[in-house]
Amino acid sequence: MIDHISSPKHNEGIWLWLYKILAGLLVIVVLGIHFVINHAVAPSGLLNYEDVIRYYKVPVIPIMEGFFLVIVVTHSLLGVRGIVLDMNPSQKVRRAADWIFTMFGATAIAYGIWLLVVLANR
Amino acid sequence: MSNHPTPSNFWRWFDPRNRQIGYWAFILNRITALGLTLYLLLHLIALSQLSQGAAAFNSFIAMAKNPVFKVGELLVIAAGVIHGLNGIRIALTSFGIGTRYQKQSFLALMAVALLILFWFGQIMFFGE
Amino acid sequence: MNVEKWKVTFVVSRQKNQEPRLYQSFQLEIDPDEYVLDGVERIWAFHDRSLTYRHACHHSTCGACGMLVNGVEKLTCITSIRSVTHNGGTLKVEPLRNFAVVSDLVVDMSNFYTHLEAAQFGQVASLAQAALPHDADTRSVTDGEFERLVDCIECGLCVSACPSALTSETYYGPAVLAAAQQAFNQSKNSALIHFADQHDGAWGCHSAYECSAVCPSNVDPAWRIMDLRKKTLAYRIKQLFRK
Amino acid sequence: MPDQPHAIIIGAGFTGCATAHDLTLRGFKVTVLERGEIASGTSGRTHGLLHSGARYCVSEAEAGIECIDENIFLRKIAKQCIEFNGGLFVALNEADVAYAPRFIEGAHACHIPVEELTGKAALRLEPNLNPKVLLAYLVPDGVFDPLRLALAFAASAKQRGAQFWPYHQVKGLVIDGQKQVRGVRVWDRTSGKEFEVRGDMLVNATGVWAGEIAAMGNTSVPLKQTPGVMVAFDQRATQRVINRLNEPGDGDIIIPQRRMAVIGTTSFEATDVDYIPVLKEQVRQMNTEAFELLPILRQAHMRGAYMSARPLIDSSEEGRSLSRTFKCYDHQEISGLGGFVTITGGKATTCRGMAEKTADLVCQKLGVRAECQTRDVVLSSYRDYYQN
Repeated sequence: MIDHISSPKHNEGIWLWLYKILAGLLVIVVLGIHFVINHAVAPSGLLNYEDVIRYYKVPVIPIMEGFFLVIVVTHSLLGVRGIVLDMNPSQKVRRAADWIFTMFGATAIAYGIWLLVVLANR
Repeated sequence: MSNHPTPSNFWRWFDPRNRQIGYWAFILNRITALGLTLYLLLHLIALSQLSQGAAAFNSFIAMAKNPVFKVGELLVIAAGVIHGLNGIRIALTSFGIGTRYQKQSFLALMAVALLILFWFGQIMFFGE
Repeated sequence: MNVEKWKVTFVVSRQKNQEPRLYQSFQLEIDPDEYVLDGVERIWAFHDRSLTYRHACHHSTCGACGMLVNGVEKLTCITSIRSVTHNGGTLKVEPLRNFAVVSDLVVDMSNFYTHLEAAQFGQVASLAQAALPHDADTRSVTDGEFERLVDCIECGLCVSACPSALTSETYYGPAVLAAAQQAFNQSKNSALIHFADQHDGAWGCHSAYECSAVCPSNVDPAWRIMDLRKKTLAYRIKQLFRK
Repeated sequence: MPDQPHAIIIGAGFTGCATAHDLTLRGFKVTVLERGEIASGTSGRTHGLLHSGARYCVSEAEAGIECIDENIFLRKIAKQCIEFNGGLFVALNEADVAYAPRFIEGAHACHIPVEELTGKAALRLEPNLNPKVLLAYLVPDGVFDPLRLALAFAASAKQRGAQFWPYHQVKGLVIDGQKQVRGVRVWDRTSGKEFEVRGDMLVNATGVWAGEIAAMGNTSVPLKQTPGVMVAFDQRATQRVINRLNEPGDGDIIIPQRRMAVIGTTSFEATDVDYIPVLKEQVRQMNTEAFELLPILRQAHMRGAYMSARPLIDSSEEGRSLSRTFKCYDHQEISGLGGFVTITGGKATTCRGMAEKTADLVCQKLGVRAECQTRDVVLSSYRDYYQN
């Protein structure tokens, strides 16, 4: 007998999956807004330092970019985690991978937000 | 190559031989997912130039204007558009919407993706 | 009566005692309206008695004879030779993928059957429950209450074609998830939601739709997996508000 | 005699699997040797009709009674793989109607419950019938999945310790100086190895191949190998089994199975039954007969055609009129060879009864006292066969 039938592995339940799908859809929405604003606020396309700094002076922009950062990073890491889960890793490998993904995601988000704060205050 | 399921078979995810449209969609989705994740990483690193002031960032942008970078950029846009449009399809079919028309919807969305890419290519290479 | 005969080279995967796979060719003169399984059986009967393959009903009700024919999953008992090769052509026969090979074309499906059993899937159901909602083929022929054997013949073609099943032996695979969907429709047993609600279950599917493409029996496993997702979501949301 | 007698069964068709189930219930150690997969011979290739017995009630009351008795047992113990929607015997012309009185009489004699219907009433039940239908009888026919029925018996036997060795072909018998069978020589087709299996009793349940095994012990079985063709169409045109109300003939039975309709069958004699090609002429003739019953099948798509060889007990008559009943042979009586019995003939529907008679004979020969229990023991899930 295979024991994983009697004890389901709760390595990806419905909520994480649903989050991944919704985050993906939100990425598309925010990316769309990003492009529109990008062209409205900074017609030249944010291709020099001064434009970027001016862009971040609009209060809603750092908030939107921060939100975008969070959903993009989590969506992509959950996706890569899904690929790792497809390889049927052992419990040990899975925990290690989860730890790496969490640390990586947290670092990326913290770093991104720090960058946003720095830019918004210039 | 093993006949029974094993992680080392992963390369066969990307083997489209004898498979149909839905499988092509799966392969494209997985490749673009991995590509975009890699890009996200590079993008975050590149943006650190912003924190180092005007000179650093502007010189980086100048470098990014050479054609090699532009092609790379177009690839990223392609990956984003394909992954995004196909993502909409997967999200909808996952909730049972249009599941029976997954082939048609994939082909239609990829046609849209091509149009969008032409538009981007036009702007990026001939726009200015 | 004149029977058309084709010269066809059957290239058959041979594998004994877990040794590496070899391909052996057999030249057959055969009526193209015979089925691929008939060709394999001819090889056993007239050329090589050591060839092993699974088969039973020869009319697509038992699901034993699934193989790869020219790289594509086929139920060989209903795949005519005419439909997969030409006169003077070759025909490659291999065991299903994503199962361990026992011998030649025979694969070990015990894991698959264990999962099907765990999905509490019965082979006999009422006409309405045996049919797909978007395919009313066998219903409404007559009035009254009838039962029939369900569409899934447990042949494993869908598992062979599934990319998620390539790398994970614990992934339930399309047939089992489709079975859970049907069992849930019948019993509304919430244990089946727990069964589906994990990466080895409904979330391990990556929507490649190959299962439905190769299914010889109108099960449409991909549609059923998506339906199972919807049902799981509905159940979990209801649970949230119940507490 | 050891504490637990060991029976070796050759053949994992219906009879072999059911006999394994019966003998394990009686406390035997059982080893089943099968040269192919479970039910890969005649058993797998039946059309899957769970006979009510009405087909044979006129020509052969004995077979009719066996069928109705076993029909009721199987519905109880093998419900998991049976569509039980009943069947109809349909009269399309005056000759068919003239057959009706004999049919009724036979059915009563075999205590098969039948219900008479007018043509109109029959059409209301099954609108796809030929509108010319004059008269019909409802009978308790059913349909089973062939492989799964065999597997269910095998699974039950396996759960009680029986060993199943598929892809193991018997190459010869091991016979001692007292003309007593002690075991068999087996060729494992998955590994190429040959070895011996020893037991207290050898049961030859190879059906249409029973003569080949018997010949290995220089003994024989009176058997005729009579194949017939079957065709599956991709439309479930009726819910009930449709039979022609007349003498058994070609294409006179149409069985709904899953989403198909399976037409059976023809009858001829063959000598080599390892490979029997489908004869197109027979298919055409049989289809013509069947389309009479269900004209709608003319538009249906042919899904598959296949041959299956019945093992019929030879009373030196022509194919169709051979006995549909089964026989259990003690080779001690035929040729003085001990420790060896053969079971053959019969129908899929009667496999449990065949197993009972065989196990009775095995017990009697070995002096084992044990009652048959298979009438009431519900079979294990067929999927359990694949669990180790």
